[in-house]
Amino acid sequence: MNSYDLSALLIVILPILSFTVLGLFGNRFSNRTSGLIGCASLVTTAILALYVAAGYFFDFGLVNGEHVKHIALQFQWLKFTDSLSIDLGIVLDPISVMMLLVITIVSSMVHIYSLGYMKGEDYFERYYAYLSLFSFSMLGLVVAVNIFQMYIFWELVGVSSFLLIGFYFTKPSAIAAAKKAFIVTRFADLGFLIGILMLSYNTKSLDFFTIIDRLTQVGSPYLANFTATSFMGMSALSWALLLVFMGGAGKSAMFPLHIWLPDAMEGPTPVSALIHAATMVVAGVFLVARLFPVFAISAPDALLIIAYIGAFTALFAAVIACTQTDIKRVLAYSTISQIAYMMFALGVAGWGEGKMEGFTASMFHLFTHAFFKALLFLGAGAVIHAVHTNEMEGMGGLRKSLPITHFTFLIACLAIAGVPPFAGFFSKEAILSSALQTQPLIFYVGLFTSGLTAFYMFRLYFRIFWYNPVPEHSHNHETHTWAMNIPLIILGVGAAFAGLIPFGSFVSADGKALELPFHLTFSIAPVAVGLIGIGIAYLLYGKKNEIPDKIASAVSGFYQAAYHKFYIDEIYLFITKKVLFNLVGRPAAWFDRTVVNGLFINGSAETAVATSNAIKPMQSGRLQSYTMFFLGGVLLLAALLIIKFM
Amino acid sequence: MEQVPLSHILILSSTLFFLGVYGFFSRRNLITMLMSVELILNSVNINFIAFNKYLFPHQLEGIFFTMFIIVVAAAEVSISIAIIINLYRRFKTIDIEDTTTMKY
Amino acid sequence: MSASTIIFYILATLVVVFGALTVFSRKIFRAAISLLLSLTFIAGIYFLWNVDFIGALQIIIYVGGIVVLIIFSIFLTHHSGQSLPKAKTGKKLLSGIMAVAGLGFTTWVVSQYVFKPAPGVVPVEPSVHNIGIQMLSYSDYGYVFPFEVINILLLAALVGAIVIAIKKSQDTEE
Amino acid sequence: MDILSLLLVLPVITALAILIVKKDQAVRWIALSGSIIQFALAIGITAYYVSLRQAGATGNMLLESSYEWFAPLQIYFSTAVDGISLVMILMTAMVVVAGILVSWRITKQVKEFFFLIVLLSLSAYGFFTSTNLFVMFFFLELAVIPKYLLIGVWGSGRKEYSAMKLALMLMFGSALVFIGILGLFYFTGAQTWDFQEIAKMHIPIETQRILYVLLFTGFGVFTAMFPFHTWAPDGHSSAPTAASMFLAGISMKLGGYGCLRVATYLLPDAAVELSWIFIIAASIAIIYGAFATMMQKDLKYMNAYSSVSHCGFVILGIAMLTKVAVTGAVMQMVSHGIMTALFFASIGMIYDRAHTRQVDELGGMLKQVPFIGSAFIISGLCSLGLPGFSGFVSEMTVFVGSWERTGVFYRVATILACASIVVTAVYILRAVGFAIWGTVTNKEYLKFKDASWSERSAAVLLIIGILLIGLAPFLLTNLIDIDTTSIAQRFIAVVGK
Repeated sequence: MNSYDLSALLIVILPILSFTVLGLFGNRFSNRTSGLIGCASLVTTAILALYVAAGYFFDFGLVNGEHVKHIALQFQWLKFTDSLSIDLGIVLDPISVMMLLVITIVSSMVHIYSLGYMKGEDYFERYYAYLSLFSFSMLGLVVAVNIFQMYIFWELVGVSSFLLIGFYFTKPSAIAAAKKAFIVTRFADLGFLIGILMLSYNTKSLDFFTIIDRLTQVGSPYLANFTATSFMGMSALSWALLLVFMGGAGKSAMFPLHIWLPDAMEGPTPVSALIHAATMVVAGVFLVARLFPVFAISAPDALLIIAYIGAFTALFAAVIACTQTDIKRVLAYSTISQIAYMMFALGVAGWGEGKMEGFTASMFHLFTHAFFKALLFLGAGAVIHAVHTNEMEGMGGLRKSLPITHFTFLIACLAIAGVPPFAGFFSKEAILSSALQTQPLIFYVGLFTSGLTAFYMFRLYFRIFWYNPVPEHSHNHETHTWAMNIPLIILGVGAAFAGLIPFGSFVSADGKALELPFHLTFSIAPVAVGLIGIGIAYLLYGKKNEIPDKIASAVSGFYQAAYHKFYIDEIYLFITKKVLFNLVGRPAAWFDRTVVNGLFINGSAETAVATSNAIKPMQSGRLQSYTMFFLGGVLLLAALLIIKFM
Repeated sequence: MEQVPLSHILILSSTLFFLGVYGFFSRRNLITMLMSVELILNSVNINFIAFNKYLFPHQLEGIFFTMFIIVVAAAEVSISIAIIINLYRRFKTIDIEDTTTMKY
Repeated sequence: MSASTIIFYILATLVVVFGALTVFSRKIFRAAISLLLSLTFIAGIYFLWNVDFIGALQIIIYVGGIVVLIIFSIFLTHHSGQSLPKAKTGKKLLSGIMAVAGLGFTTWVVSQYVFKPAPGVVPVEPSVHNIGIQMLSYSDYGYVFPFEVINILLLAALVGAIVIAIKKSQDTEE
Repeated sequence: MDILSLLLVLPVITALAILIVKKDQAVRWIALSGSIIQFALAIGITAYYVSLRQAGATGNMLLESSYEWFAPLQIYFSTAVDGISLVMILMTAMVVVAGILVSWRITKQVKEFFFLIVLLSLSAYGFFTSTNLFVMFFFLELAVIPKYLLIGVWGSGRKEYSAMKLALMLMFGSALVFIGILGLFYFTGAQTWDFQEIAKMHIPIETQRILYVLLFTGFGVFTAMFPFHTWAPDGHSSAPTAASMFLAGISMKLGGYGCLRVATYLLPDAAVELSWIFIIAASIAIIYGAFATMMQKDLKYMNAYSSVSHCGFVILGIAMLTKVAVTGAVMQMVSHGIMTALFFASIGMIYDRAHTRQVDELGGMLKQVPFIGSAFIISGLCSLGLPGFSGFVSEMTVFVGSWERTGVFYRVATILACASIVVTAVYILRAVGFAIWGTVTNKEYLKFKDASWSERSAAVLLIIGILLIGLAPFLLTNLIDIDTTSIAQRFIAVVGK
């Protein structure tokens, strides 16, 4: 085991160590100590991740100019049969190393930031324990060698998200949000699980790379077998992959499984930054990327469905984002929209020369998005920390009192709006160009969404920092400590310059370096759309005025629908509360109490009692009736005997 | 000596027996039921003596059994009367229809 | 038809008639007297058959003991002159059917069966002498053991009757 | 004396000692030390067994011994163990220790209570070790009476009704079992009760069909198989904490073990032919139990229905007849045994303090009694199959194993079973959200003290068990691998692989 493998192992192990220490002995430590333990372990992993990434991209991962996968560790954890087993291990390949970087950096930033943000909260050590648990699970997820390993960590990620959303466990809304997040993703995971079962049964393996091999090689008997059966016009393989994607859609909040993400903002804001913006929610994208060869080569129909779902979600979420007034919810819908971007980028990609740009673009966007979205959330957290509200009503004109926050927030907004040369410009550019090549319709949707994105982000920006005049004597001075400012600055640097990385030469679908196309003429349109969006936002929200309300009332029907998130939540509530609870749960409980218990069990008991009541009078206590029975019996027997033997 | 046919004697005793049975079933008074039992016992006694006399004149077994039955009947009656009196004290009646506590 | 035969039939008729009165009479005292008479006539049949000892026992124990006991108990538990309540018709009918069926069945069986006396045996005189010797004999066919058992039974009955009938102090308080 | 008999003698000695001493405190300590020694002994036997296997011991069961009991009827007191019975014994020993610790604060008729608890554990040990069907049945019956008394005397709520219902339904089940084993004794021509002997017989299929249904249903009643599960909710809800733990943790496993060891193993042909009946029953139990759980308001009812649902996995795994599924069923038995014991223990601790188990009356437990609240959450997370805990590995093993049966029918059953994990999440999170999280609803709750030392050690012990299986499932699977292989071999012709 060389030093790279060891570092990779340490990256995964350190967070769980700190979780164990904090979880078991956290209540004996002071808040400061527990916070430092958490930060120290995560910062160490970030440094190790940089080391491993450097090693992988430039040293050991590079074989003949191609990035090949490298198994750093693998051992059998649970054996089902000779061919099926759950292996735990660490695989290093372009996407997993990239994810390691993203996760460790964002996570360590969030850890540091939380030192300031969560100062003085109850259960401080528990918060850090949960954060460590989450980091561990997420890291374990991305380095998974085995599809079941991914499922395991997938669930762990879900539960740590549940615990963190429900961190303020005395708040009913937080409880409800935590439950909702877990249950919706669990429902999606059901699809994932069945997908895994189908894949594993048909390929006789649970190993990612074996599955990919067996399902992509031309003439593979497994592939032939798998695609032989079809259902509703799609092969069993496509169905299996779509089921797997369902799991991904749940985690990545794709329509219609997106409903949990906005509510998840009930958690502490740093948590939203880490889990619900940068890392966990992209797990679905990562899952599809991990199985990308299978999708692209053997089930392009499934991939196309993913592309359309992604495109729709991107637009849908962006529209809702324009109407929300809770700044974290705006960010949440923006996250959904951006992840959908990544998703449809994967969807429009294919296998073969010139078709794989979408893959790289998607991963690139994932990478840059992590920086600017985490930054946006942390910035929003700083704002909330200062004004103690999530609603836009209480904000405005904060640019003087929160200078650092203002500046970094602006960078992030420019990045997400796709203004060159900030990070988002490059990745979005790549996505749109690859969409234009294969699915023009999706390209136009993406373009329009891009404009919307610029609009609602700058609506947010102006609404927070401008809109109202700067108050003369504000008590909202930036009271944040270095702990909150340093992460903002570091992420700001990332958001500004991450796009300049030649991403294609590191991450591509087949490991070969790929030059992302860059056409000046092409990028005019997206940039222009973005600038128009910003301009409209400035007109409407740069200063306090009446225009937004007028516009809203002009299209009030549509506005209301969007404001109410197109009533998706209500539909879900109807299905769960009314249909499942009232039409399934309640009848099941009633059936059990009344029919099974009442009719069968108590019924048989009552039959026994009734029978005994019916024959009880024979035991009347009357001597004469007893003797009468006796005599009757004697006579009968005597008669029988005599007749028999005469 | 010309004898009464055995079957006539048996018919006598069974008549007596079933009279007793009828009395035992239909009477509601414990003492009258006891009397019916006496009738039944006596019909048996007649049978014993008759069989001894007609069929096995060289033995005395029938006579012995009759004697024992008489003695047992005496014992039985004394106990029964004791029970009846006790019952009467408790229920103030010896009507069998009213003393049905030993049921179910 | 010899005189003894005629006497037997007369006695038999009387036994049955008084037996029936015992069972049917609704005055309990009359029933007891009928029983007494019925038992006496049975003793008469015994005398007719020359089993004097049994006849004597019948009179001494039944007539002199048991029936007297019954009459005492009637005095203890009944007001004189009171007639017994009527039995329920259904019950009467049922017991009547039972009794008649039983009687018919037995009579039929008796009439079907041919009784054969033990052939060529020397009869034994059922005199007190013979009975006494066999009663206390402890050789084969001796009855000394049952005799002792009966003694104990009687003793037990005596004690038992006292124990049952004795008035307990708490009973009087009730 | 051989080591396995010691396993049965020790509880007897403990029980007698409990009867002799006078002081309540002494009774508690005797019961606790007896059960701890028993636990150590069980671990020792397992280690010995493993060493024997590593030394190359073959044979289905090891450590065999046999004493004459009633020879004319071929009843021998024969004991032997294999991996499956060992894990059940280990699980039993663990739950017994925890159960005794949890009941530390019982004050009503202490001596009788602990005596019955030890008696109940004895019956479980006897059941899991005996190889003679008659003796097995004897212990199965022996287990019913203490349960009846524990619920009837120390219970709460409608305890008489529940106790009677439980006893009658279990007796009904054991009547079916008895008919079944009599059938095995007479109709197989074996004239023996030894199931290893019977396993070698070739039993005609007509006989097998009848006996299989009888035996599986009979044991199924013990496992709370639909529609014979209704004793479970009432029984659990009325039972005192330790009795609930034993009932769900141990006694329901007697049934599962019987279904596997007796019904399925001895009658393979009928199992292949008729297991669909029980697959249907299991699927119904799983999904319908889960939905019924969702509607429960009483925590104990909730856990009882969820036990019905979880034990459905056991039945499903056994009825699917593949090696992986059977392995999963065994794992699920162990896992559910420990997990549900923890669940009931934490519910009991809450009930002891709040005197209510209604979800909507509770609240804020995590704030007031953090240890108990955490134990509840852990058992809940285990119940909904969170990786790292035992529930996950066992359920997944059942799923993977069930998926190996091809055919639409089996697939649908498996998918239904999988779907239950979502419903499980719903009800577990509801309970956690309302009862454990949230704000304190009742001023009384502010006075609560967190778990005492005995409650703490019970919970920690069980959590260690859950984590051990969850993190290192290979320990368990390696132990039972050889046995599940030999069981699965009997179906190999049909199921394939």
